[in-house]
Formats: sequence, structure tokens, C-alpha cells
Amino acid sequence: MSITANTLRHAALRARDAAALAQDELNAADGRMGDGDTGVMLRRLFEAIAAAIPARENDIGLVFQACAKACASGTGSSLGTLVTVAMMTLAKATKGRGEIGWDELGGLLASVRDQMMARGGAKLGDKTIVDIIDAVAVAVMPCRTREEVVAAARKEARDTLDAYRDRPNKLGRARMFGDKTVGLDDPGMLAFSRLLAAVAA
Amino acid sequence: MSITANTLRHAALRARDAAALAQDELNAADGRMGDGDTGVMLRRLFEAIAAAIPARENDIGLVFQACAKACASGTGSSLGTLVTVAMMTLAKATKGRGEIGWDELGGLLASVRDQMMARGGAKLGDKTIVDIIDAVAVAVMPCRTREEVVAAARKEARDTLDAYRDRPNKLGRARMFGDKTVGLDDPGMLAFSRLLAAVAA
Amino acid sequence: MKKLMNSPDAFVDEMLAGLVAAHPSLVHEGRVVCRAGGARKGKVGIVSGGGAGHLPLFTGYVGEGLLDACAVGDVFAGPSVDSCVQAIHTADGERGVLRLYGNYGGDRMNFDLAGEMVEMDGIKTTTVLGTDDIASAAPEEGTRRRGVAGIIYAYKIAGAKAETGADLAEVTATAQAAVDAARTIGVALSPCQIPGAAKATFEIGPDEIEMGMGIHGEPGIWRDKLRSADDVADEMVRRLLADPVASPSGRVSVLVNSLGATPLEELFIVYRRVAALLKKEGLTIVRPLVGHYVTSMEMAGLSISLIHLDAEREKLLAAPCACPFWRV
Amino acid sequence: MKKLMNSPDAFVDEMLAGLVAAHPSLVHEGRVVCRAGGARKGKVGIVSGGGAGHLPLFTGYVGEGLLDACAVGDVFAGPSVDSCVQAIHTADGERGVLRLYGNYGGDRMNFDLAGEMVEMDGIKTTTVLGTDDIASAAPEEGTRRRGVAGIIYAYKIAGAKAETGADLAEVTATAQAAVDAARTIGVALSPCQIPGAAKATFEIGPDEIEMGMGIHGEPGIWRDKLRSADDVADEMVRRLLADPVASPSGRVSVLVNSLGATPLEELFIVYRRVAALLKKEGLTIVRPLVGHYVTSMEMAGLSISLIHLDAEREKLLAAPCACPFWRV
Ligand SMILES: Nc1ncnc2c1ncn2[C@@H]1O[C@H](COP(=O)(O)OP(=O)(O)O)[C@@H](O)[C@H]1O
Ligand SMILES: Nc1ncnc2c1ncn2[C@@H]1O[C@H](COP(=O)(O)OP(=O)(O)O)[C@@H](O)[C@H]1O
Ligand SMILES: [Mg+2]
Ligand SMILES: [Mg+2]
Ligand SMILES: [Mg+2]
Ligand SMILES: [Mg+2]
Repeated sequence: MSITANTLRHAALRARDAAALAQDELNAADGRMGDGDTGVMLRRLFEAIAAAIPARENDIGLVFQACAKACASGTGSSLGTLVTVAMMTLAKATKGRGEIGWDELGGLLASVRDQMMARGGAKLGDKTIVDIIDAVAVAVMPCRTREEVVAAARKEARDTLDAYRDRPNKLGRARMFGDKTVGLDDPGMLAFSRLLAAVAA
Repeated sequence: MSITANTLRHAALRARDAAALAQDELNAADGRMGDGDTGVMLRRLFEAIAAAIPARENDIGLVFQACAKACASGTGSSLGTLVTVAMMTLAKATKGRGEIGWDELGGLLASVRDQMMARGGAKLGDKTIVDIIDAVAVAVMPCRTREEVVAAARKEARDTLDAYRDRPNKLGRARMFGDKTVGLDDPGMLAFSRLLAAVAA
Repeated sequence: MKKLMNSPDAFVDEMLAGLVAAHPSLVHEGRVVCRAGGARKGKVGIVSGGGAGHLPLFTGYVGEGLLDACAVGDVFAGPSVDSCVQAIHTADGERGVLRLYGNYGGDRMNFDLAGEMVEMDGIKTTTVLGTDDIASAAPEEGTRRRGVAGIIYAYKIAGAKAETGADLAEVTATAQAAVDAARTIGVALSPCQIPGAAKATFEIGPDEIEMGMGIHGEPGIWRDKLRSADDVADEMVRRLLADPVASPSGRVSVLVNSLGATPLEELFIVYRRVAALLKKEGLTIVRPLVGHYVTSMEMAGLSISLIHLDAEREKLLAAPCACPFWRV
Repeated sequence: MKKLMNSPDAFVDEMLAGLVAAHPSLVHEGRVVCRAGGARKGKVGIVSGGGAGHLPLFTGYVGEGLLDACAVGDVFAGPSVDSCVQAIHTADGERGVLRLYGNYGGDRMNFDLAGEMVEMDGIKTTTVLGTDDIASAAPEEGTRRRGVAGIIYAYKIAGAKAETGADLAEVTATAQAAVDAARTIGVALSPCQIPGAAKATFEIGPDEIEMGMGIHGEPGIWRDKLRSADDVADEMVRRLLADPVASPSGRVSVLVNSLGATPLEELFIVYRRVAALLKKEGLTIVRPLVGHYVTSMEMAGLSISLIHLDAEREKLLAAPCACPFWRV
């Protein structure tokens, strides 16, 4: 079985519910090193995405494009824009496709990572959402089936959170807090891991 | 012996020293019901008066006029302006005179009181400097000699302070404090009594 | 309340030095600020003044079509009689001088004394007192009301009238009518501090608002928990409209004014509601003003002023004027 | 930090509603504000934008001789990509659009994305980033510097250039040169609070000042006991003048800007000193600005901006312009 527009529809609903559940946790995480709005922003964003997904569209690229559109009008926060970038990247890469193999996911995530780095200027190791996407992209690269992808992605997300926890944030607002961010999860990374856990349940 | 320009010169020096000594006490009194500047204002004012008094002038009216001029440029505070009014009133009333009898002092103070009321709009009983001037004016009215004036004035000033202490201020900034001014001396009254005590020593 | 200053004693003089350095249209001598060109011969002069600490009031409104000169005192303390005399002399263009300032006891004493003094020099003067603060006394006691932000409408209207060549009596009547048609009410959220003072001008709880407080912290009508901007605006507008004026024309100008620390963002949130309320009452708003026009240094809060316009006032309000803080 | 508002979520939209209600020269659609007349055909458009909470920046500078449109986000959060797209479309007069805004990561991502999107619609765009905050990075890393108050000089100069009929490349070059010639440094005395946030944007002791802090509370160069206005001004001017510029002409404009709660009185006290210092350095000051130009809501503090002028910039600075908060 491969990824279709329907897979995306289901994933979007799960992501929406997960974002709502994680709102307070993410706000709190961002409050420790930023302006405390990651959770509320993400909840709103995924509500918009879930509402915008076309019910009958089969072209995966067009589905992602609808998601990108919803993001673009929904937020101006850094993470929100990075999600927009991700959606646009995926839209371009999958335009005209009715299905995608699970073995393509690693490559798609890698191009999301690259576009996010190009847009946002983050480097690997800055402790941002980019690092967790990079790690998961690399981890799922050899996977061929949904089961393999899910297992590898979930494990890698957890490991990456753990690995970065005791390193300082080096980008954006959080950078101002310097060594005070040691011991804390980056809110963007945490958000990705929560969404992933829901989508890959 | 009567009042001459020399009497005024000596009085001005004593008032200046008394104002300097009383500065902190008066600031504190004003601080309880106003903006805490009565003392500093009065010190500056009487420094200016003492400096402005002409050394060789015999015309009492012209001496007072020099005092009035010094006041007019020195301050814009309410009490400062009332002192200016007092000086102008005395200047007009004594113009051309080389000496004044001690028996005339009550009448002069009464006209100072009237002019202050006309200018400042205070009524008797409002607990302002006007009330203490009124009381002293009435008390010295029957006096004929310096000794009589000094004794009557000092006693009346003390009595008036005591009599008003437990009444509320009804004018100016202090009025805003309402019943909180009960138990406190009005800073203008207190200032007059301190200056009087020094001049009448 | 921290202040960027050098010393409390130098506060006012250094502020005036900076004001005229930044605005070459103004000059100052001691505590008097006037137009760089001096008085215009043949024009009725208009002077104002009062305590410092209310910028742009008073000195910021000296300029073409507005004031000729201002006398200022220390922060929140009246100008000296001499400064008042000097301001009147400076403003004198040989057609008389209107003294147009807020109704405060100390200022009145000083300007009155000054008026008598200059009369000896042959300068005719008149007085109009700003009395727009509806929270400071009942309508029946209108002449006891204090003057606050609404006075800038009187500056503008009387200033434009004087530029037309009107005589002293006409300018005075126009100014008085403007004051009579202006109403203001303020709310305070936090106090300010007089330079050098040991404490703030008043105390107010971290979640409190006071309706009707004056620009020096004079007590208002009530103090309570902070409410929504719309609720506050509603009550202020209701009070302003309930205050009787001689002959309302249905056309008004309105000024939403920051007392200092309250930012433009909040002024616009309030203005949005004020405009809607006035519209609902059938009133047309002409040339609204939103910003810092009459402040109390770093006090947080705002005032709303309303002036009812007849045809002449509306024309005079639209007449050209130029000062550092208001230009038409 | 009390706020007169109705709800944190409505803060920006209600503020924009009030802004355009008070200023008929502006209209808004969602989070985009533009000139009431719309884009002028044949003129290069200039758009700006960023997080709300800095009034008069950004939206207040839309008008003749200045900006064509602005996109704003929530308080201290960038505008959405859609708003950026919309602002560019609105500003498009068929000769291209300059995106002129402060150098902040989020804003850059959004405006860049928007630029690519409108290119598909055939609109040519360029970018100039405000990078005037000398406290935010060393001179060698000039392109990493944040944009603060000095950007209004770029608005004015690029805006005037666009009105001359210059093409996109020329307007862009002029804007870039203006940014390159502008330097700003700020000091903060008290924080502000984002509407709805649980606490202030930063903490600072009751007797402390921070040199070099950014307009969102970004950490500065040092924090210490409050000093005299002259000492503070001396250090700020020294730092501004020590920062190398390409070809100083000896003529500068200077902006002494309140970050919000700091009143005009203190700005003028500081300006007085700044003017004296610049004069002592042999510099001539042209068209100084003192007031609230770029704020952080109720933050206390001020910034000083300096722009070195060549003949063209001086002429463009003097060209007519009209927006609600700046008129020449
Ligand atoms: N330029 C960037 N590149 C990569 N990730 C970023 C960047 N800026 C922000 N992020 C991510 O976004 C998260 C913060 O998101 P959010 O709170 O929504 O943004 P904001 O800082 O605008 O309030 C950070 O934890 C980080 O993971
Ligand atoms: N209008 C007035 N009539 C009579 N006395 C007045 C008046 N205003 C003030 N005073 C007197 O002046 C005193 C306050 O003086 P001062 O502190 O110098 O004035 P300010 O209130 O301007 O700071 C009061 O205690 C009162 O006695
Ligand atoms: Mg955040
Ligand atoms: Mg006092
Ligand atoms: Mg006083
Ligand atoms: Mg944010």
C-alpha cells in the first residue's frame, strides 16, 4: 500500500487533534525560551489545514497545495512559515501524482529539510525543527513499508529529542536565552515529535 | 520707635535664615498633603528677597516693591505668588513713607489678607495661610508698640495652628486629601508661623 | 519611574533648550517660548502657559495659526508672574493679547497679576480659561472645572481667528465659545512622577483604573477594576454627550489623547469605538485627532475630548496652522 | 502593564480599524494597509511590514512620498505570507515593487515567499532590509544587524525617489544606500507586554538601564544602574559615530525616538545633548526628528538614529510627503 490523497486526509485530522491536545504543552515549552505561542499557533494552523483539505481531490500535489494556501494566510510566526514552506515543497514534488511509495518519504523529508534551511537560515545542530526532520528523513530513507517508516520515525524522533535536550538553542528568539535552554526541549522539535506520533499511530 | 526700611532689612535676613532652617520641616508638611515643595520654594524665595532688598533705600514702599519684583520672577507656586501679592499690597500701601507706626501693622496685614483672598479665592476657614494672617491681623490691631505686637502675634500664630490642626484642608492640592489632612498642619500656615517667630524674635 | 534627565532642577530648562534646538520655528528666553519671528504687528496675540510636564502642551503649540507665546513653570507648578509678563509682552502686536490657559488657581493668580502689570505698559489683555474637564465639577459649576486636553481646540480656533485680523474682543469671544463647546474626560491607569519627587503623584493598584482623574492626579469619579476598552469608551462618551452644550450642531471633532505611556495601539482601539458610538448618535466627526497632545509625562491613561462645531468653528479648525505638533 | 483593549486576539484588527477610521488617507483589508487612492500607475511601489505593536511603524508611514502598503502580523509576530502577497499586489503600479522592511528571520521568510509567489503573477520585486541597529552585530557583520527606528529614513528617502518616477533598480539602490548610511542604538528602561501574555517581554530592575536593547527586548550590550541623560546620550552618540560609514559628508539627520512610555520632555533633554555633541564633532544637523516614531507599545526607553546624508539623500529627505505621522 502506498500514500494517497486519502492518507493525507486522515493524517490531517489526526494532526489537528494532536495539535489541540499538545497546545498547552507546546505553549509552555515556548514560554521557557520564547514568546509562548507555539501551541496556540500550531493548533490554529492545523485546524485551518484540516478544514482546507479538498474532500475529493486525488492529486497529492494539489492536496499539499491547498494545505500550503491555508498555512500562508493563517500565520506569520516562524514555525508557521516553515510549515508553509514544507507544504509548498511537498506540493511541488508531488504535483500530478496519485500515489507515492513509502520508500519515497525519506527523500521528500530531506527536500523539506533543505528548503527550510534555505528559507530560515538554520544550520544543522542549531536545535530547531530542522534537526528533527533531518534525523527522521535519514532514518526512514532505507524503509520500504508503512510499518518500517512508522517504527523508524517514532524511534528517531524520540532519540533526537533526547539527544538535543542538553544542548543550547542557537537560533531565533531562543538563542537569546543561551545556556538557559540547556535541559529544555526546543518547542519546534517537540511539536514535530507530537504530530509525528499522532500521524504515525 | 517705628518701622523703617532698616527694620525691613533686618527682618528679611532673619526670614531668609528661618526659611533655610525650616526647609525640610515644610517640605515634609507639604509632602503629606501636596507636592512637598513648600520648603524648598520658600527658601529660594527668601534668598531672592534678601538679595534684592536695596541697601540704601529709605522709602518703605520702594523696599517692598523690590521684594515684590524678586518674588515675581522667582516662583510660580501658589504660596510664592501669594507672597508676591503680599509684597505688592504692602508696597502700594506704604509708597512714599519713611516710617510706619506699629499700630498700623494690623491694618496692613488685614489688607494683605484681603488681597490674598481676592487673588487666590480662599475663604476664611479653608485652612490656608490666609487664616493665620487673618488671625494675627486681628490680634495685633489694638497693639501700639513693638513689644505688644510681638507678644500678640506670636501667641496668636501658635493658637491658630493649634486651632486648625484638627480641621480638614479645603483648598488647592491639599483639598484632594480631604479628611486625611485632619491632624496635620497646613504647610502655608506653618511657614508663616516659622517666619513670624524668626522676625519677631 | 525612571527618568532620563540630568537633575530635577535642570529638567525644565534643558527640555526647553532641546525643544527649540529641534524646532527652529521656536525660540525661548528663560521660561518663555515664542515664535522665532516674534509677534506679528497688527495681529491679536495669544499666550498660554502653566506647569511643565505636559508636552506637547503648552510650548509645542506655539506657531502660525496657533499660539504666539507660552510661559511655563516647573513641572506641575505655575509659571512665575514675570514669565507671564514676558510672554504677554512677546506676544503683543499692538492689538491686545488674549491669555488662554487652563483653570488652575495658581496659574490664574499669576496670569492675573501679570495682566495688571502689562496694563501699566498700555497692553490690553483679556482672559479665557480652559474648563473642559467634565469630571472636575458639575455642569452648573462649569466655571470651576479644570482645563485639560480640550484646550488645544481653543488654541486652534482662537489662533485661526486671530490670523484673520479679528480684534481682541472677537478673538476672545471666539475662544470663549470654543471652550464652552469643548468637553473632556480622562482615565488614568498609572501615575507619573515629578522629577526629584520621592514618590509618584498618586497610587493605583496593578489592576485598577480611575475614571475622571485630572492630569496632575486630581481625584476622579470612581476607581475600580480595569474594564474592556469598549466599556471604558462607552462610559466616557456617554458622560461627554450627557453634558449639556448650548446649541449642538450635530458636527463634532474628537481628540483621543494619550496621557503619556498609553501607546497609539490602544488609542486607536478606543477611537474605533468612539467613532462608532458618535456615529450611532447621529453625529458627524470632523478632523479627528488621535495621539499624544496633552500628557502628564509617563502617566498611563487617555482622555477623550469632544468639541461641538458651528460653521465658524469648523472653518477655523480647518484653517492652515503650523507648529511642531499640529499642522493643517 | 495594563492595556486598554477588548481581547488579545482582537488587538491588532481593532487597532487597524481605528487607524483607518481616524485617517481617511488610509484603508485596510485584513492585515494590509494601503493608500486610500490605491497604487499609482507608473510609480514603483514600496511595501513594508512586520509585527504589530510598533506604531506609528509600519502602517502609519503609508502615504504620499512614503510607503504604498504594509502587511502586519500579530503583535511582535511577522505578517502572514498571504498578507505580504496582498500588500505587494496592492502596491503594484506596474513598475515593480520594493520590499523594504526590518531584518528579522520570520519576516524575511514570509516576504521572500511572497516575492516568489507574486513573481508568478508577473510582478517584479526587490528587497532592501533595514539593518541599522548597531548593537545587534559588529560592523563586519552588518547584514546580520536588526532593523529598528532608522528604517523610517529609508522609507522617506526611497519613497521620495519613487515619486520622481525612478525605476525599480534606482529606487532599490537609493533605499539600500539610505539603509547603509543609517545607524541606530537604543536604551531600554522598562519592558512592554504582548497583549494576552502572562508576563512582560523582559525584566529589568527599578534602577537599571540596558544599552543596546532591541525593540522586542532583544538583549543589548550592557545593563547597569541608570545614569544621567547626558552620560547616556554621550555613549550612544559615541557608539553611533564610531561605526564606520562609506563616505560621511558632514551632514546628518538625527532621530531621537521614544520607545513608548518615555515622554517628550526626556527626549528633548537628550536631543539637546545630542545636538551639542554632533556640533562639536563638526557635523551639521538637517531636519532632526524628536518624538514617537518607532515604538514598542509601552516600553520605556529611547533610540537615537543617525543618517549620513549625501546631496541626493538630503534633497529626498526634504521632498514633500504626507502620512498620518510625518509631513514635509
Ligand atoms: N529560522 C528557523 N529555522 C528553523 N526553525 C525555526 C526557525 N525559527 C523558528 N524555528 C522553529 O520554530 C520554533 C518556534 O516556533 P514559534 O513559537 O511558532 O515561532 P515564533 O518564534 O515566531 O514565536 C522553534 O522552536 C524552532 O524549532
Ligand atoms: N489659593 C490659595 N489661597 C490661600 N492660600 C493658598 C492658596 N493656594 C495655596 N495656598 C497656601 O500655600 C500652601 C502651599 O504652598 P506651596 O507648596 O508652595 O504651593 P503648591 O501647592 O503650588 O506646591 C498651602 O498650604 C496654603 O496655605
Ligand atoms: Mg513562539
Ligand atoms: Mg506644594
Ligand atoms: Mg508646587
Ligand atoms: Mg511568536
